[in-house]
Amino acid sequence: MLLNQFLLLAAALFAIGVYGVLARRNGVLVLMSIELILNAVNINLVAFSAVRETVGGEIFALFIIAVAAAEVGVGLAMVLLLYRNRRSIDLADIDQLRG
Amino acid sequence: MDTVDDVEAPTVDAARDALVSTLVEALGDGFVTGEVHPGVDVWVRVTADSWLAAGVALHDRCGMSYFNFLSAIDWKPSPYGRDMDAQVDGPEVSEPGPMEWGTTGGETRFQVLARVHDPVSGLGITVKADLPDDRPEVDSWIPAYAGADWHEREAWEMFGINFRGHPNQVHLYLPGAFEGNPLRKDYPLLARRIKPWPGIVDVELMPGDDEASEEGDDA
Amino acid sequence: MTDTQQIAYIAAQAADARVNVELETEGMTLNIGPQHPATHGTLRIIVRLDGERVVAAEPVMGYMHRGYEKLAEVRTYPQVTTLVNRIDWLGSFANEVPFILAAERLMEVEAPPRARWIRTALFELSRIANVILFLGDMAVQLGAVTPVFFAFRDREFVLNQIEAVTGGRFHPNFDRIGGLKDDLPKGWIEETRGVLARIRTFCDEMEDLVAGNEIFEARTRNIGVVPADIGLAYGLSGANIRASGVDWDLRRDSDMGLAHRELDWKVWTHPDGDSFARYWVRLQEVREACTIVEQCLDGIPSGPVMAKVPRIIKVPAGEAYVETENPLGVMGYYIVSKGELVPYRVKIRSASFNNVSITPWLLEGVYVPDVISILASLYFILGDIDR
Amino acid sequence: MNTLTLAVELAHWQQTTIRAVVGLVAVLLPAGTLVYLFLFKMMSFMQSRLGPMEAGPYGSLQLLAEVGKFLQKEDIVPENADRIVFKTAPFVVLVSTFLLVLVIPGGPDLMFIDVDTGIFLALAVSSISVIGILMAGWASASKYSLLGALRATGQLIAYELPLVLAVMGVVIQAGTLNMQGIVMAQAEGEIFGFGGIGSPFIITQFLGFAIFLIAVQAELTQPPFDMPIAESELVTGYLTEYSGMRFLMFFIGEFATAGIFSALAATLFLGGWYVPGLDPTDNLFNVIGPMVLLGKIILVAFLIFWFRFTYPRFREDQLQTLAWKVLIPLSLANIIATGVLKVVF
Amino acid sequence: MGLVENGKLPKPLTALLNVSRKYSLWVYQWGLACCAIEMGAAFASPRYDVMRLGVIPFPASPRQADLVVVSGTVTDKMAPAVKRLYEQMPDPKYVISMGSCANCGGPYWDSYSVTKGVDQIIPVDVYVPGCPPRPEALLEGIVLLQERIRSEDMGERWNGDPIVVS
Amino acid sequence: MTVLAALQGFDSLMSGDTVVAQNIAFGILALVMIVAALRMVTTSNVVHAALYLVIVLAGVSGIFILLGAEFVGVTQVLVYIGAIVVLFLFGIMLTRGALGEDEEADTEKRRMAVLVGVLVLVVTGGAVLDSFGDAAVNRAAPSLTAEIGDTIFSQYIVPFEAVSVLLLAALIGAIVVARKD
Amino acid sequence: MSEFLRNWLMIVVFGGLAVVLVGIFIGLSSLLRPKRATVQKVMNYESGVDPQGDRWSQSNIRYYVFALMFVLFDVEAVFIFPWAARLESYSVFGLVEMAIFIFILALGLFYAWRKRLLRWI
Repeated sequence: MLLNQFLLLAAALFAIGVYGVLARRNGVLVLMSIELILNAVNINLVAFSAVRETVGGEIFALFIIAVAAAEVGVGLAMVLLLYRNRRSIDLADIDQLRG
Repeated sequence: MDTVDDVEAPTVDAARDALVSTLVEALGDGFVTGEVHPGVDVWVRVTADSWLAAGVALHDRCGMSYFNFLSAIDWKPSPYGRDMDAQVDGPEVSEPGPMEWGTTGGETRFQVLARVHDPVSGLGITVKADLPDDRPEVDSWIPAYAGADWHEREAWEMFGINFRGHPNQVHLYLPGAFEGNPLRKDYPLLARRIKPWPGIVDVELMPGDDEASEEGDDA
Repeated sequence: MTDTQQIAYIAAQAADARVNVELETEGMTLNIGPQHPATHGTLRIIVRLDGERVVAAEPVMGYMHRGYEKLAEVRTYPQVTTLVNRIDWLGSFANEVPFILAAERLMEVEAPPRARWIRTALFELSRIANVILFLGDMAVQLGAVTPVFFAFRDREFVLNQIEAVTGGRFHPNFDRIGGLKDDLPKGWIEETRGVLARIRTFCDEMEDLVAGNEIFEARTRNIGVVPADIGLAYGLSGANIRASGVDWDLRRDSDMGLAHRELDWKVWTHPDGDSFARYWVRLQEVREACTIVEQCLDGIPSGPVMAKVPRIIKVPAGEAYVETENPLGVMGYYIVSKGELVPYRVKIRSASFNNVSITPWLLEGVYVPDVISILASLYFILGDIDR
Repeated sequence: MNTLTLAVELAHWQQTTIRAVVGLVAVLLPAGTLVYLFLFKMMSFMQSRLGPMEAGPYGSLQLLAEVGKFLQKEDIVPENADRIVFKTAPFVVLVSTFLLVLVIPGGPDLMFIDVDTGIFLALAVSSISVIGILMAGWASASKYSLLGALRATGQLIAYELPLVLAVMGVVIQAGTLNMQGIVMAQAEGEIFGFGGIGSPFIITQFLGFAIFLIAVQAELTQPPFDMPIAESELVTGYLTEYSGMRFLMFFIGEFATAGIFSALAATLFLGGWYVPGLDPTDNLFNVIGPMVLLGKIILVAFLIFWFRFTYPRFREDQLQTLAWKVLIPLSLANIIATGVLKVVF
Repeated sequence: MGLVENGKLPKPLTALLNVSRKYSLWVYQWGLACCAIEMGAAFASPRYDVMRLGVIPFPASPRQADLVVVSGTVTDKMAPAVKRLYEQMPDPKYVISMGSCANCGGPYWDSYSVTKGVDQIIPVDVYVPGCPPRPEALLEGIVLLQERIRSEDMGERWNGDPIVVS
Repeated sequence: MTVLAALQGFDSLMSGDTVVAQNIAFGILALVMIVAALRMVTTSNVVHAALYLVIVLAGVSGIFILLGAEFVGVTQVLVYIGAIVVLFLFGIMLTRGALGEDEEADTEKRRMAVLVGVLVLVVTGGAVLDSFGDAAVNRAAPSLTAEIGDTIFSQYIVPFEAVSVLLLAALIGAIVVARKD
Repeated sequence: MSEFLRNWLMIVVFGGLAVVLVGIFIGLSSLLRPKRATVQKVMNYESGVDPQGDRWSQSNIRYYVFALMFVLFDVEAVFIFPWAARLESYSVFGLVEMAIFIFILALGLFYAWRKRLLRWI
C-alpha cells in the first residue's frame, strides 16, 4: 500500500467535509461535516505514523478524537440554544443573533 | 318475621334535625322542605337557585366534607308503558301517566340530587332540587366539591341537565356522536322494542318452599 | 409523611420545576389506552407530556359503559342482582349486598341472623378475592411479573370456597331479598379455615416480596400523595381515603346491616396518603378480612337463612340509599321505587368512579412511570367506573 | 500466535468457514438455551407453573415452533415509518451481537480472534447496538417507540460507563486487555500466595463484578431496568411497531446478547473456560473448555434472570441516579483503589 | 413471494408450518371486562397455565400477536378500537370470542351502548360460551383452535371462501 | 472440486498475506466511505445523514486497522460510533424542526461550495502526490496498546492531562450554554 | 502484520455473517408470509385510537446533558485502558497522573450534580 492512497482518501474526505460545511445550513449537518474533516486529519496522522512505524501519530489521533468529542458537545449545545431561541437550526439565522 | 319495626328505632334524631335546621338557617327561602327518617337518613329539598348555596353551606357549615355522588331523577313516567313486559306494549307511544314524586316530593320533571357525608360523625344527607321544566339547568357544584366534576358530566350526558359554570361539559361515557339522553324515561331501549324480554317469568323457589306447594306458581 | 419530609419533597419538586422551565421544550401527547397493559382493561388516559413529565392528564371513560342504571329500570328486583354482580367483577358478591339491603329497607324486611352472618363471611371473602389480585397486580404494573402469579394461585382457593356455597365462582347471584338462596354446605367452615391460613401466608409473602422491596418502596413512597381534604372532596373511599389518614370505615361507623359491628377487628389507616400507603392499607385489610371471616365462622348462629317474603317481590314506594364498604370502596345504591316489580330508578354509586375522578388532579406534574404506579395504586375496576 | 495449532493443516478459508459456523452456534445456542431454560422454564417454575409442555417433550421444541411461526408472520411497516431505517435496524443490532462474540475464548487454542485490544474491542462493538435501537425507535414514527428509544439510549449510555469502568479493575490486575491473557492471569494467578484455585477475579474484584452485573442487566434492558420496553408504560417501547421476523431478530438479539454478556462476565471474573486444578495449557481444555464456559454462562445468566423475574422496575430517573451517582463514582473509586493496591503490592 | 398464499407449498411443509403455528400462539394482553379476569386466571394461574399449550402471553402490542381473546363486553365506543387493534395484528391471526357478551351481548342484550356480538366487527374463530366462561372452558376453546390450525389450509384461508365456524 | 479450487485461489487473499488483499480492502473501504460521505452531505434527511456518518466512521476505523493502528481503530468505534453519533442523534431529536426536509440551500451557495471543495481536493491532492510520490506503507507489526500507553505516559503526559481539562471545560461550557436562556 | 489483519478479517466475516443470517431469515420469511396491508394495519399503533399530535415529537433537552457526559467519560475510559494494562511499569507516577485525570473529570460530574442536572426527566 502506498502512503498516497491514504492521503488522497483523506483529501477527498476533507474536501467533502468542506463542501458540507459551506453548502449546508442545518447546524447539526455542519457539525457532522466538521467531523468528516477531523477524520480526514486522523487518517493522515495514522498513515504517517504507520509509515514511520511509531505511535506518535496514533496518539495524536486519540487526542483529536477527544477534542472532537468536546467540540461536538459544545457545538451541539450551541445549536440547541439556537433552536430554543429561534425554533430553527438554520445557521443563516445566526446573523440575526448579533448585537 | 323480622322487620325494622321490631328494632328499637329512635323516634327523635337530634343530629339530623340539627342538620336540617342549620340548612334552613343558611338558605332561608331557598329551603323548600326536609324529611328526617330518625336513625336512618335525611333528605332536604332546596330550590334550584340555591343549589350551589346549599352545597357550600353543607361543606362549610355542616362539616360535610365528603362528596358522595350527584345525579338526577326523571319523574315523568315512560311513554312506552312498563318496559319490563315489552311484548305487551308494542312500539306505539302512549300518553305517560301522571308524575308522582318520592321522598320530599317535587314539582317538576327533573330533580337533581346529591349526597354528601360527614366522615367524622358518619352522617349523610341527600339534597334535592327541582329544575325548571323548560330549561333544566342548575349551578355547578364544583366550587363546593371538586369531585362533582365527573358526576355533573354524567348527569348532563344521561339527563341533558345543563350545569352552569362547568368547565368541561362533554360526553363522559358515550361516543361523541351519541344522540339522546339515555336515562330519560322517554329514551327507548330499542332492542326491547324488537324482541320481547325473555326474563319475564321471574319467580324462583324459596328455601323452605316444598315442591308440593308449587301449583300456585304463575308469572 | 412528617412535615419536614413534606417540605423537602415540595422543595425538591419546586426546584425541579424551575430547572424544567429553564430547559423548556415543546410537549407531546401520549395516549395510554384504551388498549394498554396498564389500564386494567379499557380506560384511556390522554397525557400531555413535557419530556416525561405530565402536564395534564385527561381520563376518557365509557369504553366499558354498559348502561346498568337504565337496564336496572327494566329488570325486576331479583334480576337486578344479576346485573350488579358484574359491576366490580372481582368481588361480585359484595356488589349484591348493598342493593339487597336497600331493597330490604324499603320492604321493611330484615334477613335472619344466620343469613346476615353468612353474608358477612361471603362479603369479606369476596373482599379477599378482590384485593389479593391487587396486591399482585400492583407489582406487575411496576415490572415484577412473579407476584401476580402467586395472587392468582391463592385466589383460586378463595373462589373455590365461594363456589362451594353459591355455585358461582365469579358471579354468585346468591343474595336474596330477605336472606340467602341456600345454607352453607357441609364441611365448608373447616375448609375455609384452611384457605384463610393460606391467604395469611400469601399476605406475608407479599409483605416480603413486594412491600419490603427497596425498589418498590422507591417507586411508591411519596408518589401520588392525596391529602385528606382533597380526597374527601373528590369522594375517594375505601383504602384510598384511609391511606390518607381518614379513619372512616362504613363497616364500623355505620349500620350496614351486616354483622361487622358484632365482631372484633381493626380499621387500618396510614398517614402518608401515597401509593405505598394505599398498598400497605390494602394488605392489612386483607389480613383484617381474614380475621373477620374467622370470627364469622366461629359465631354463625343457627336458624333459617331466609325471611318470609312474598313470592313475587313488589317493593313499596319510597326512596332508600344504602351503602357498604366494598372491596374497592364505598358502594351505594339509591333506589327509587314506585311499588312495582321493577325499580323506578337506581343510581349506582360505585367506588372506582369517584376514586378515579381524582386522577386529573393527581397526575398533574408526575412522571410517566408514576402515572402507572399511581393508577395501579388507586385500584379501580373498569366495570366499577363505567357501569 | 498459537491459534492455529489445532487447525494447522487447514487452509485459511477453511478455518474461516469453520469459525463462522462455530460463531453461528456460539451466538444461537446460548440464546436458545437461555430462552428455553430461563424464559420459559425457570420463570414458570418460579411462578409455580410448568411452562410450555405440549410442543415436544417438556416443550423442548417450542423454540422451533416459534421460529416456524414467525417465519409465516406478516411483516408490517407502518406507513409513517422511515422504511429503510426501519428495515435496517435489526441488522445493526444483530451485527453488534455477532461482533461481540468474537473476543470470547473457548479454550487455550479455541479463539475466533486473538487481538491485542480484546475486551476493549468487545465494549466498543457492544455500543453499536445503541444506534440500532435509536434507529428502530426513530424510524417507527410511533410515540411509544420514540419514547422507548430515548429511554433505551439514555439507559444504555448511562450503563455503558459502569460496564467499561468496572472492567478496568480486571485489566489492572491482569495487566492485559487480551481476553485469553485475562483467563490465563486468572488460571495462573494466586491470591496472597495461595494458588490452589487460581485467582478468579470475582474474589478480588467483587465490587467490579457486582457493578458489571448490574450494568449488564441494564444493558440488556431487563427488569429492574426494563423501562425502555416497559409493558405497563410504553407497551413494548422501541419494539412496539415491529412484527414478524424482524421482531424475532430483535428477540434473538436480546437473548444472544444476554448469553454473550454472561460469557464476558464469566471470562472476566470467573476464569472463563478454566477450571481450577488443571494445567491451563492442557489440550484437554480445547475439548471441555466450551462446555465449562457454557456452564459458567448459565450460572451467570441464572443470576441475571433471577433478578429479571423477581424485581419491580426502577423509574427512569432512579435508574439514572443509580448510574451516575452511585455506580460511576464507585467504579472510579474501584479503579483508583485497585491501582493503589497493584502498585503497593 | 407468498408461496403459502398461492398454495404452492408442498404438503409436508404446510403441515410443518401448521404445527409451528399451532404451538406458538402469542396472545396479547388485553382484557375487556369480567371475562378478562377469568382469562387472566387461565394465563396466569398455576392451576390452568395456558403456556403449557404453547400460548404465550408476552406481547403487549398487537404487532407481535397471533391470537386475540376478546374477553368481555364490547361497547359501541370500544368497537372501533377493537376493530383497529384486530386489523393491526399481522396475518395470520386468530380470534377467540370469550363469554356471552362478546358472543352476542349477553346480559346487556338490550343496552343502548353495547355491541351485540363482536362477530359483527371482526371474524371470530372460536366462541367460548359462559358468563364468564371458566378458565377450563377457555382452555378448551384454545385446544379447539389449535386443532383447527393443525388442519388448516392456508391457501384456502387466503384465497378461499370465508371461514365458517362449525 | 472446482469450487474448492477457486476458494483455494482466494485463500491467499483471505489470509491477508499479500499486499493485493490489503489494497482490495482499502479500495472497498475507500469507495464505501466516499460514497457515504457524499450522500451524507447531500441527503435532505438529517437522521439519514447521521447514519451515513456512521458508515464513514466505520470505514475510517477500518482504515486504521489496515494501517495497523488497532487501538485507535477500536477507539474510533467506541467514541465516534458509540458516543458521538448518539450525541448527534440526540441533538437531532431535540431539534424537531430539523427532522423534516432540510431547507433547500440556494444553488448559488451550493455551487460555490462545490467549487471550494474541488479546489481543496485538487490543491491538497496535488500537494500530496507531489510530496510523497511512492512512499510505501508496510508496517512489520501492528502497534500495541502497551506502546501507546508507554508513549502517552512518557512523552505526552502534559497533553494527556490537558485533555482532561479540555473535557471538563467542554462539559461545563456545554451545560452553561444549554441552560442559558 | 498479516496475522493481525487475518484476525480482523474475521470481524468483517462475522459482521457479514450477521447480515447474511438476518437476510436469510427475512428472505425465507418473505417467501412464506402473506402481504395483506390495509389502511388500518399500517397505521401507527396508539393503543387502538387515532394517533394524535405530531409524530416526531421530541423530549426534554436534559437528555442531551446525559449524552454529553457519556461522551466525555467514554473518552476518559479510552485513556484509562492503556494505563490499566501497563500500570505495573508506570508505578506511582502513573497512578498519580491518572488520579489527577480522573479527579478533573469527576469534577465535571460533580458540577453537573450540583447544578441538579443529573436528574432524568
